[in-house]
Amino acid sequence: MARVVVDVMPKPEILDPQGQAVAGALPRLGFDGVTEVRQGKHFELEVDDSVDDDTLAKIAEGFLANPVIEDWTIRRVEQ
Amino acid sequence: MARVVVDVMPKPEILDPQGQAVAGALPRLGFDGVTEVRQGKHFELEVDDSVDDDTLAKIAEGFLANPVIEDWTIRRVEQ
Amino acid sequence: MATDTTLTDTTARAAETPDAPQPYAELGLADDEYQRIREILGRRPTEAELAMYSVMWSEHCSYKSSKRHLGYFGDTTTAEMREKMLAGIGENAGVVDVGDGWAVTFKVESHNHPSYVEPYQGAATGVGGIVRDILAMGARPLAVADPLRFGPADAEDTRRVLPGVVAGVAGYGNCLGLPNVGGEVVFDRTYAGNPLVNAMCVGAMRAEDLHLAHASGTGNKIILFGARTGLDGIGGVSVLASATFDGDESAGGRKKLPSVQVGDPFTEKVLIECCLELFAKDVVVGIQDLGGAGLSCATSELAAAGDGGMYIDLDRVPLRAEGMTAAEILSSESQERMCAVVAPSDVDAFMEICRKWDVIATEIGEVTDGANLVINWHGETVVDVPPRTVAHQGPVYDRPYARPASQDDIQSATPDSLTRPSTPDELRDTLLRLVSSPDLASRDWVTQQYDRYVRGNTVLAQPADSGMIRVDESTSRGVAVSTDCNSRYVYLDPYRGAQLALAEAYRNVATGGAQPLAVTNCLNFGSPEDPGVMWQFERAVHGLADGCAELGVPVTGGNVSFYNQTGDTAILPTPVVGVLGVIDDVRRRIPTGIGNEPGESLLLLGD
Amino acid sequence: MTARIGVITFPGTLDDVDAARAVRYSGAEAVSLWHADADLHGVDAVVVPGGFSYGDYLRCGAIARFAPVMTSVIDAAAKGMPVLGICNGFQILCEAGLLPGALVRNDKLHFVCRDQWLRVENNTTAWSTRYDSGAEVLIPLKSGEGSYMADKPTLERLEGDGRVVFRYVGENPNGSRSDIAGVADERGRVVGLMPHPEHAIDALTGPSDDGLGMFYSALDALGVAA
Ligand SMILES: Nc1ncnc2c1ncn2[C@@H]1O[C@H](COP(=O)(O)OP(=O)(O)O)[C@@H](O)[C@H]1O
Repeated sequence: MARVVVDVMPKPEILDPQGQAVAGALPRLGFDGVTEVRQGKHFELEVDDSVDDDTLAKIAEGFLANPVIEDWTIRRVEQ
Repeated sequence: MARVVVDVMPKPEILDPQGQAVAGALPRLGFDGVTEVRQGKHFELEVDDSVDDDTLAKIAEGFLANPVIEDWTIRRVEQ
Repeated sequence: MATDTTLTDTTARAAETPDAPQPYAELGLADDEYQRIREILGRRPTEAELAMYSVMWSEHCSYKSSKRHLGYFGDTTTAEMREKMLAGIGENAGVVDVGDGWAVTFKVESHNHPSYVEPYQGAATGVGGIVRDILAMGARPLAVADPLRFGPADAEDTRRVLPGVVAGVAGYGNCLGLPNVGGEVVFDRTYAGNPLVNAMCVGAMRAEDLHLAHASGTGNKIILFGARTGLDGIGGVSVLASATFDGDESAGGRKKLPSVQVGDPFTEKVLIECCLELFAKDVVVGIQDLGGAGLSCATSELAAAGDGGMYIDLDRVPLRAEGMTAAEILSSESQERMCAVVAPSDVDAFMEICRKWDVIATEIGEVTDGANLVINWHGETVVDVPPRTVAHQGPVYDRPYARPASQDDIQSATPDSLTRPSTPDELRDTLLRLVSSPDLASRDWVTQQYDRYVRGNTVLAQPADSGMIRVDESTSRGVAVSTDCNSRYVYLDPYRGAQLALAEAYRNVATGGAQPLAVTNCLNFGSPEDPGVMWQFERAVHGLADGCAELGVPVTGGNVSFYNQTGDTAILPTPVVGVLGVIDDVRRRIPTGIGNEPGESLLLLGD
Repeated sequence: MTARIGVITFPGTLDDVDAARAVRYSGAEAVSLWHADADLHGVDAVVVPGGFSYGDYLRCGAIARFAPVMTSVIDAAAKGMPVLGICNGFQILCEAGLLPGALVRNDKLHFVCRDQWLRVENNTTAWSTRYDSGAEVLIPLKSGEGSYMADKPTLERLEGDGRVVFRYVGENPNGSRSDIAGVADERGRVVGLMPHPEHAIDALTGPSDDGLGMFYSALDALGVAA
């Protein structure tokens, strides 16, 4: 068994209203110094050792992310 | 300037219908071997060097996450 | 990354380099269209001008294939039909006098192709766009409806498109606070690679508050407000940066620009409230929403509708991306933006209201006493054009149309040739097939995702035949809308089929208790370059117009969407007809359904 | 004396006009309160209405709870002012710590708009005295993140203290723990619920007028006759 983390983020050129809302709110809450925020999704998967990187890439590209507007990264983490 | 990543995940005891939906769909799409999926949020912040770890923790705990239902982690990443 | 400013294609540079090759064909302009632009300007267009003309002269913006036929709506509208019409075809949306000093505006728009590429965002921004159209008339948007067409319910791709589209309509409309009061869900295999996502919006205002898009009054300021401008939806225009001066590869790295736009309904909600306060404080001379062709469209249409010229300083446009070129800024389809013309003495009050709502507002230019729309970038002129040539004097085509030979076969296949159930078992089978058909199934899965209650004025919504909204709480005056089209009828006989669509929408409004007053449409067809499709279009327009004349209700506006086809296969011709009615007291509405009370009599009207 | 009930508008609030109408229907005066203004303008009670404050980006209610007006609402609630949070308003009150628990994504992942039967479990709060205990009322529910979540000890405390005010009847529409639709604070002055009583004030525009009872109850709690 391995733990795999997939992060899915809006592409840099794509509008990110959620990140904007967070960035806009921080100064009002008294937190200065955060100049940009982007918000995406974070998936943690428990996978059998039989699942190879290729398959994981297919899962990320074809299902967890919407490649029209999102980028994704995969990493396996030690447990 | 530093890039800070904050991951926010539903607490283990909290139902995660989004993660469950993903886990349930994967076998139907022909992907076997993924035994569990949890879905949370991934934030990427650009912060001034003046912002210390304490402040970041306050931002995560008091704002980005709802500690009633969510856990969070922070890491600074090299750029 | 940033484009070298020494390469900015200014009008001066264009005059000096008349023979520089330009990628007009890639931008969708025909040879003669490009030549016409050169004639109008007396030189080659700059990159920015080429971007403007190419998008404004596109089928979508210029109606070049349909214009000739759409004129028939005007030809058949009598003075009597026009009586209650305060604004008609040519404005952002039609406006009708519904009594008691109230004016109601309504329109349907298509967002078909974007919804196929990215169903959620395509549908969401479709709703956002039509709502801004209504807002630009000076009205408060009251309700939306969504006529939808998908491929077969069990097709693989429908499983991607349908949930995404419905979630997008819901996600945007619900967050905007507009009740969803109607629509359609229809399945047919011809929509498999080309779903139809049409969105209707209805709005109301006091008749005297009607705002038409125009920019008059030398010295009046042009204010851009709402979201920042980014690289949204300008995939096509990126050929300019790389092709004209075969720029360096770093510019070429932008080639894969997104042609999708992402909607931000929260920004739009705030923009609506901000606009309504601006109207109420009377600080707006003219206003225009930024839709399909972005600033190109807004500036050229505002200037063309005024009596002078216009100057725009493009450097002042608040941007979301770095290194955008003038052409990209002009073509960007970033959502949730509006452009207003404001008297200098009102600018402070205007800005104050925008600050209250946290809406970014920037003075980007002014109305001039010149004749041209002049746009500067980095201190140099990149656009200097007669605005009407961009906005209204696009090419008009007289496309050939002909009744397809196959039409005879289609029509000769009458129901008589169908086998009929003759045994109880066959009858049972037929009934089961009917009740299990997606076309007759409950629409709850869709409509449950839509808020039909917000604002507390919804009198009728699903499962009623028409949506009905109370406009005035003190008098209980209200309006009703319905959209309909059975495209199989239209396929069989486009003339009669369009009339049947009209009759159905008209009946749906009438059965709720409202008096039908006006008609809008969204004419979804295949390629206008196919004479058979053009024939369907011409027949449908005539059928609809003649039907309207017979019923005495005018067509106040509409939308044409061509090129709805997969390969050579066109969709079923789908002229969605929207009918608007008025009811002077919504408490007298007639809810759909029978058997509410024991002892009701059932009467059949008609034959 | 006419009671004055404040209705807060945040950027993105949608059901403020509806809540104000419901307040008027009950015979009270509706006073609109602006998120950026900490002054409650002398109101006797506050309604935090539904909608998508700040687009519900980040989390529903997460940004709105920091608005200046909420600081005043929190102070006033501590002194016993009746506060009603509807839908997004419920989410804001939870985020602000005035009510326990949190609201998460519906279990079926879709926004749900439907007429929903609720059972009145506690008719002693400031917003529920006009109902009979155990009465069933029909109120529209419309939300995408309406599933009520709290940890076990909190749920046990809520049940034990009778702080579950409304419960869904029939099929649970969103996965809410123990079918909870609405809860109250310890004193029964602050109440939050996902369904929309302001959409059930007139059979013309809603499925019933069952929602009016909540507003009448507040008038009773304030000691003014309606
Ligand atoms: N996409 C949609 N959006 C909103 N309402 C819809 C949609 N599709 C159908 N409806 C509504 O659901 C109800 C039933 O639809 P339908 O079965 O198509 O009715 P009918 O066959 O009587 O036209 C109608 O009130 C209709 O307006």
